[in-house]
Amino acid sequence: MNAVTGTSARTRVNDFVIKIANVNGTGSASANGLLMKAIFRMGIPVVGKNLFPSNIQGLPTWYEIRVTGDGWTGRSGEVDIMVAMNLESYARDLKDVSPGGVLIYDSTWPRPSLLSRDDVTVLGIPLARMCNENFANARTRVLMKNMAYVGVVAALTGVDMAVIQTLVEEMFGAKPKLIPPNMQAVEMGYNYAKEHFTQPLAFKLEALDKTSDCIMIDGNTAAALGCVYAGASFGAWYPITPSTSLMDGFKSFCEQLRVDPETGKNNYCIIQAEDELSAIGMVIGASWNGARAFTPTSGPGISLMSEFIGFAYYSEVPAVLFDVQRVGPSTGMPTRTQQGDILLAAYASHGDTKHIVLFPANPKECFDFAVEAFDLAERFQTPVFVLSDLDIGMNDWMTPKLEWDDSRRPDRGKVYHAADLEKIEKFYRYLDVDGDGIPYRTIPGEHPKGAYFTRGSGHTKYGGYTEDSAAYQDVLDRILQKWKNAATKVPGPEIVRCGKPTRIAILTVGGCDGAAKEAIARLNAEDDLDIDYLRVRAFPFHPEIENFIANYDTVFVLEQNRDAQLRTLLVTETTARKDQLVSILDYAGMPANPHLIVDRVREHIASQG
Amino acid sequence: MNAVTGTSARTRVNDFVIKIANVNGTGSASANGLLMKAIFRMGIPVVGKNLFPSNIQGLPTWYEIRVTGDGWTGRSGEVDIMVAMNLESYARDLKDVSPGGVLIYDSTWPRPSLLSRDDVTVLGIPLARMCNENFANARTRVLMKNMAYVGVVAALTGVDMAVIQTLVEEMFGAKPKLIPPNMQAVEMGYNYAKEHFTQPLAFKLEALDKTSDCIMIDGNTAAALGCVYAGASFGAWYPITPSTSLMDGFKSFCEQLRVDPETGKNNYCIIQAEDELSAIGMVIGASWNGARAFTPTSGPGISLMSEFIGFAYYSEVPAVLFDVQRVGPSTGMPTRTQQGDILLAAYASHGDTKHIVLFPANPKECFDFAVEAFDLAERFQTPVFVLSDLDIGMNDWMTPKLEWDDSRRPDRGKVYHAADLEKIEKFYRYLDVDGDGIPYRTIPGEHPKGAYFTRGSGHTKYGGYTEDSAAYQDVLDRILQKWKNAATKVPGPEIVRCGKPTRIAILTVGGCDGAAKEAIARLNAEDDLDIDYLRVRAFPFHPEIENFIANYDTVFVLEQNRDAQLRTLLVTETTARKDQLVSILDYAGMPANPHLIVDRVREHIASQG
Amino acid sequence: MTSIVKPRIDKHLRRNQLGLTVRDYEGVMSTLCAGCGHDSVTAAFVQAFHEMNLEPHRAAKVSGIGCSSKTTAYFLGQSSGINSVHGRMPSVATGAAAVNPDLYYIGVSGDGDSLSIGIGQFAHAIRRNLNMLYCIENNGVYGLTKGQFSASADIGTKAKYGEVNEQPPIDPVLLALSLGATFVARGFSGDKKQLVPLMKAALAHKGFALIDIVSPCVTFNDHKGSTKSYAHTYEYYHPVIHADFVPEEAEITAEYQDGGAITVPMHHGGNVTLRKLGRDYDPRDRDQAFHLLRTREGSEVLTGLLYIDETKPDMGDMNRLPDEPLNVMDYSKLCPGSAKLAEVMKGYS
Amino acid sequence: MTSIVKPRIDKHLRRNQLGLTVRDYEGVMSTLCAGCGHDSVTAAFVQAFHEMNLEPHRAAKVSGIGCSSKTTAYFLGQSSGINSVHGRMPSVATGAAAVNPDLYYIGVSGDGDSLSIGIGQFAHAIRRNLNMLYCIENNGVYGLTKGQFSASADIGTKAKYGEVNEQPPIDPVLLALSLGATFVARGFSGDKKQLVPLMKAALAHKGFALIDIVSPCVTFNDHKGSTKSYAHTYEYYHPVIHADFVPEEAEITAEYQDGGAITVPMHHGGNVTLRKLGRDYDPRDRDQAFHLLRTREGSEVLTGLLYIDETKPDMGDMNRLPDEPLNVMDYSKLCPGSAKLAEVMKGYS
Ligand SMILES: Cc1ncc(C[n+]2csc(CCOP(=O)(O)OP(=O)(O)O)c2C)c(N)n1
Ligand SMILES: Cc1ncc(C[n+]2csc(CCOP(=O)(O)OP(=O)(O)O)c2C)c(N)n1
Ligand code: SF4
Ligand code: SF4
Ligand SMILES: [Mg+2]
Ligand SMILES: [Mg+2]
Repeated sequence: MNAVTGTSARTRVNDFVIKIANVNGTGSASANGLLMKAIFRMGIPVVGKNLFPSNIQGLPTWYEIRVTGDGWTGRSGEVDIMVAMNLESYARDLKDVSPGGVLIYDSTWPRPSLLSRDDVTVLGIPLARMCNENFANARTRVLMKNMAYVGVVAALTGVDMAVIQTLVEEMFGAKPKLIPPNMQAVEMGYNYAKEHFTQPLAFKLEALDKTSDCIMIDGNTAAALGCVYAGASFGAWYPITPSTSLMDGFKSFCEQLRVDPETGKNNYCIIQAEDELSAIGMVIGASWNGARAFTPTSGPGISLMSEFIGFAYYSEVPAVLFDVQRVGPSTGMPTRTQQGDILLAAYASHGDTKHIVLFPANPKECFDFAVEAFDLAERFQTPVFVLSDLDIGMNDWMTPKLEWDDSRRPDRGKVYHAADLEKIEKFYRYLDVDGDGIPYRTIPGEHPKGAYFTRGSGHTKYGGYTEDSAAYQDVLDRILQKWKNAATKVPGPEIVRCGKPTRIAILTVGGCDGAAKEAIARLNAEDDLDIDYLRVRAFPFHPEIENFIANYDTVFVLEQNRDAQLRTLLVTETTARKDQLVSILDYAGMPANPHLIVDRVREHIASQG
Repeated sequence: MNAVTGTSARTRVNDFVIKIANVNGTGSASANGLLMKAIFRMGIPVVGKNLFPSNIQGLPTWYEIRVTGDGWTGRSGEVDIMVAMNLESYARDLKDVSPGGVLIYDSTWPRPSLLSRDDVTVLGIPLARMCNENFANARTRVLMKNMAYVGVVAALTGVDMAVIQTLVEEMFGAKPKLIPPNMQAVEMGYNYAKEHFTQPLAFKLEALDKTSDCIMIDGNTAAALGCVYAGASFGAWYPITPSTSLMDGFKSFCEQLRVDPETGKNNYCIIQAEDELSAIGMVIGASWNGARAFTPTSGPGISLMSEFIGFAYYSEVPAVLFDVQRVGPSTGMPTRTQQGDILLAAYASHGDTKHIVLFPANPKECFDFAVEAFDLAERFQTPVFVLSDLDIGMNDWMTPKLEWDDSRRPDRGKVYHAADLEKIEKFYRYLDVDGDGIPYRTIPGEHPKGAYFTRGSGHTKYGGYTEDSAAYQDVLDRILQKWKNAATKVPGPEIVRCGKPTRIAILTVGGCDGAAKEAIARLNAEDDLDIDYLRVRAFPFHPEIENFIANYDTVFVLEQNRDAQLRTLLVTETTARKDQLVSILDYAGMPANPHLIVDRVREHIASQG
Repeated sequence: MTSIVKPRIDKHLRRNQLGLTVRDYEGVMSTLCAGCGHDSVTAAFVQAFHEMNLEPHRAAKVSGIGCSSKTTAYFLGQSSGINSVHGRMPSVATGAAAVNPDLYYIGVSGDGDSLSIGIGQFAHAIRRNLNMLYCIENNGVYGLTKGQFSASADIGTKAKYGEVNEQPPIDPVLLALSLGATFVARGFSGDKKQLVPLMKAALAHKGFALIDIVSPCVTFNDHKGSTKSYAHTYEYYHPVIHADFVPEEAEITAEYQDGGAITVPMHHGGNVTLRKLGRDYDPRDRDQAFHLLRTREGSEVLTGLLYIDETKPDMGDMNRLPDEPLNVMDYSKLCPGSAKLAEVMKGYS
Repeated sequence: MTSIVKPRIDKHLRRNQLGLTVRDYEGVMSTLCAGCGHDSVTAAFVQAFHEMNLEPHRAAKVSGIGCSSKTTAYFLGQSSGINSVHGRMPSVATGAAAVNPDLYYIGVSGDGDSLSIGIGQFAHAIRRNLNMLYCIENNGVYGLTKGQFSASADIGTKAKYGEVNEQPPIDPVLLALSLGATFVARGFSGDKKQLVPLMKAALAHKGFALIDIVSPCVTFNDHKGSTKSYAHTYEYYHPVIHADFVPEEAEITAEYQDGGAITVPMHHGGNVTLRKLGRDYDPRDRDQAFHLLRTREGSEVLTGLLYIDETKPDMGDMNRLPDEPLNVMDYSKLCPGSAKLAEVMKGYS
């Protein structure tokens, strides 16, 4: 019988990281999700990160569960308990464990003898052997091994087995026959650990009540729900990681919520296009015809859509594009995360073009901004980007329950319907009737007087073709004005002031939110630094952003790309001075963690004497 | 008999503008070119601008010939002699004449009586009638009308008829039968004017000797020659205005200079691709295989190529792209000029990407930079853009004769050939052997040891596939370093100092060159302002550019786009302070002229008190 | 040019059932070259729509880029239109038709627009059986960019400046057949008598109706040696099947009963009648269509309605679209409301 | 994974004329799912190249993106390769082949890569008769993005999670034929005995050689109801013509003389022999190929060399490319020198 001997003196309650190393295609993701959900159901906040390869079967994959009683939302960067199920990555995995941590491995086969660390507790459990003894079918054995290590971790950290039981029942609701073997596997691991390891681990779970108003959801699913609630009736797409699950989500919600119960017909239309050029073309066609339409994609898709994006911009057709960013350039690392398309989205297409871009930071904002994006696209008659990323889009985040206000109505922007057209003498598509830069549009086919011709070639404010300099410029200037006017209509920044006078701030965007806030807290606690915080939520920049920056000597601009793309936009589109803006760049493909931020801030402050 | 009565007192010698308004598809372009060439052959510098519609036949078209004894290279913006051959644009054309100017029209039919100006001399000549009387065939009549007005202008301004005779002979060298009727038409107009108009015009030509070392050539033709001399052996393209003539030129030069006299085989390959995505793919394939390859296109093409551009950047395949810019966004005005793709070219594609961009200002630089572009692309193993525009590319510019140094050899960059490979132990494609950020490449098929695998997905410095953060970042950081190192290897800026201490400068790019220099001269002469000058010729910015900017309080940044794209790059990529850089934006589609610059500089200086 | 106002002398023009004359089906003045085949196609459109009693504003015009694509501005001035980007009209039409299947979608494209840059979207619109009339104004060249060979140029065709094409042409008709198109026809801009009825039949078809129209480019591809010239087309022109649409209320007249006309009942009412001209050939038989096309290769310009299948589901059917178009569907039918959301949330708790 | 070193136990393996064993034709370890059809195709490539005595470094591998496109890393580890972007391999191959026609271009694509996003480039590579071996590893789904229907999914095919495809499939073989392809074959990853000889014949062909290979995706499209599953393919599998390459020096053996083999002499030497299997069919006759394909529709998976034409000019011929590849041509042949430039300048003075 192995005795667990932690090198760490004190027990860490509800504050540690479990990482599971496995081979993809072995069904481990659902077991890992189950483990995380169980902790969440115990009322303890969690952060989950699925680090998977761009491949279907056979390559290393990891799942990180951060248990964070304090409710941090970023990745921690530490590993306290490593479940090392993959022989191939075993050496790396052992190396990654933080001093004082624990490593659990399958002791069915001898583990590489050379690999070992004094400062890590290594626990072997014959998972494969136990599964082979208890289950007949080969695939079942593989699957059950995953459930077995869930049981082991449950025993060692104190996961409530009743919660696991409930979750397994929910999981196999449709196939109740699968419940007993799965519970058997969990219990097998649980019992083995209980029997063989006597001393408690240094890492313990204790039930809290901090998650009852929350859900665990990924950003793509939340965005899909946002599209449903925004009243989007048309979606076109071409599959691409990590955006695929957005359309999968939209489809399944529509099947559930949007099929006419009487006729069985669909109150939506989803088309899998032949490529991204076609997907955006379809969205433009549907929008032009008066429907709310969107396409989810990732970087390569945006590159391919560039020509059409300029068309929509110049001919003023609304369109909503979700760019769930992955690591670029080119094919890059399709299953890693980055914020590398910020500049592209802001200025996509040839010629002078500026777009509206929303930057959600978590699934809740994916939902909210999806809804917002359709309003903005129709209000400003222009393409609107929702710039999410793989981390937000594909990982399950703890987030407040999504809610809907039934009195909310979509803002369809300025549309002359039949009755309006009856009243006016003549309709001109690009005329700035109200002086706000936004012309009126009509729904093709609705009324003879509303007919107009849309083109991406030079046109006058009346909508006619032109090659005349002044007439051309008139329209192009108005379009810029319209974009500028959007600055106060897009979501304003999130600002968190530390409450003390300070000359330092951190400014960031999207999913860096949690890591930045945690870094600020640490720098306050450990270095006694007072730091204010701003998170950009949209482009064009809300005036509050430049007002905020004006108050600091140093604004650290934290973003996940190599080229400081957000900083470029800030420098270009606000009054901020360049010397105020100090970049912190974290672009290696992993969800942001506070370490790098803390280090960079310290370095910078030290360098300033 | 009409008497010519100029309202202007003094006669302007070799300094006026002739503008011809016509209908396109009537063959006027060659007549207009002939007129300009005749003046050029008289040793008098000229600037020609063809302002044509995006259509094949029937729409208004204009041709401007600026006679500039002082040798200015920009457009003047004035019209002194208007040849108003198009009834449809007659009203506009009359309005465009500068006070004191002359308007010539076809008096065969009565001219709109309401339209007339006191400050313009209007001369009617029954051109159509004369042609109908003298020529039988309908098409001939149309063509000869053009030659006839050439004769009229020749008589009124003093074009040397012997020069015209020579030019007509050269023009119809292949079809000598056409010489007599064409000369007949010219003389018809000439004689009519001489007979009917007694008093001399206020605008006169006097032969000079200022053009003998020069040629008249358009930038696309010059760039095509550059590709030939650079040793480019592969070109792929998809037709798009205004880049089409670049490949037409390359093709005809190759037919002339690159067909093996013995075998009749082509020492080049040109492929008309099915679209721009394919064109750039072919260029990448040919470059990857070791040939020098290029594609000419315009804005919409660059948008479509975006995905592949990122691939070439990240997998480090050389490629040369000519973007002959036209007015955007979208289809925009395909036959008007703009510098609207600067930002796009600099950062094209999703993810972190930065490119080398060259900015020629005239046909000579189109030639030089075409040659340079291939060297840079192969040296830095990356896509290189040559950013020309419609004005430079399609208009005939007076430019010094192109010359070639026979000792010049292409810089093919770092290539391990068979002999090199024999010497080394193992070849790794992405290894920074020399510490300059540039790895070695090989020619596929040349030697077994040189085989490697190229991909746009994450790779290590050894060339293997990776999803490892550190290995990925290592390569991406090196690529950035490589790009930065290019700053001192690209063409440096053109700097013209006024010779006096000053705190003001004008900074510009490309074809704005002439207008900027003329504006500086005028501001000096008229406002006593001392202004220094810098013209950016490449991106990444040569360090001289930021050193230059540092010396001024105000640097006017003149460019032809709405969104101050060059200024954005300067702010982002140099130490320039934003408050130093004052934009002058001229984006209505016409070649730059000094007026707007002079006005804006004055306004700014006035606003500063 | 939109600036030129056309003279309207329509007093004595025939009015259709809606009381409209052909003038009501015209658009702005053409800016194409005098004699361009595309202008004749425009005229045929005007006549066909007039005869079909189409309410002008119930049509939507879609096109790409090219001289051909410009023509959607020259007819149906009272319809909305969208002139998109080069080669991508089918996708725009797909999105538009998905959210409002009730309009008539009239697509105009060129051989460059559809067979080079746009061949992918063209192929996939066929595959989806998108309900639209899709005309390729096929002249074998890129007109607007001044005369390069297009992918429909035949082997041996001479360009205006002497170059000879060596690449095999892409025949949109054969391509469409091999991709499963449900209405495949070829016309000639010079034969309005054939073209107008074809257009009417195509409008009545539920699904993708392709009319490949040989439409000579007088400026760049009408010389000797060009197989897309007027002269060449007249010489090798061979009408195979005459098709016309007969509205429900009308009787199939004797004219059609001659020569053993075939009547195809159309999904939205009315019939398309098919009359054989010279060959024993049934355009409802895909095998025969293939056979005819591959045996004619190069020697004849076969025209008429070469294949029709009125039984296949169109894109709307395959997507189970509701009767009420999505673009006007009330928000209450689209938004499931807060209670449903609360229910959905349970799955994530 | 490049990190895994394969064990090399090749002492007893057969050596070809170059003294190489099959090991010399392998690449890095496959990362595909166990049982994936694509891995069998990779194995067939290895065998075919070995048997053809191909010098490994004289091949160039090109591909797009997808599980299928990944496989070019798994064979010919001693050849250069380029794994480009999704659907655009043909253009990269075109540029590469234009400047060095002397290498063997081996293209691997998927049904998503070639028939959806890449159908335009696929069509135009055929039209150019680009000299390459082009394999579509056709599984009816997007494997890498986890199981969406591709454009080759048959009507009625059931997806793993129940959805039924209603859109007509694009058959790359019929499409290639209608676009004038000069070598059109279909194989099955499960029948290496047929596939290897087909690959050898395709390599010997001068021009575009398509092999559409049914290559089941065990993870997302191998269930009941999928017409691209192993089970379905075995059941409806129908080899029509057996083709093999016989090098110049070898005699046409008796095996081939049985059953009335046809011998097609290849441009670069050697012969391709064609043996009929069960049907009276001549794959040199395009009409017959069309006929066979359109009559089989849906009922059989016809495999073998369905069409061959060795007489057509390839892209190199049409572009009059020189014997010396452009990529290694000396600069002195490319740069006309200063004197010529001075002459050219006269035209602009
Ligand atoms: C992306 C893009 N590439 C190129 C062009 C230039 N272009 C305009 S029309 C055209 C070809 C038109 O040919 P076709 O469709 O046959 O029309 P036609 O003019 O012959 O009627 C091209 C290449 C463009 N507008 N957009
Ligand atoms: C521009 C772009 N869009 C989408 C993707 C995502 N993607 C990768 S592979 C693939 C489909 C692959 O299908 P197929 O070619 O049939 O290959 P298989 O995996 O089935 O072998 C897609 C859509 C991508 N890589 N690039
Ligand atoms: S160029 Fe040709 S296609 Fe274009 S308008 Fe003229 S005749 Fe018609
Ligand atoms: S997902 Fe399908 S195609 Fe991809 S490797 Fe697995 S079995 Fe093969
Ligand atoms: Mg055409
Ligand atoms: Mg596939």
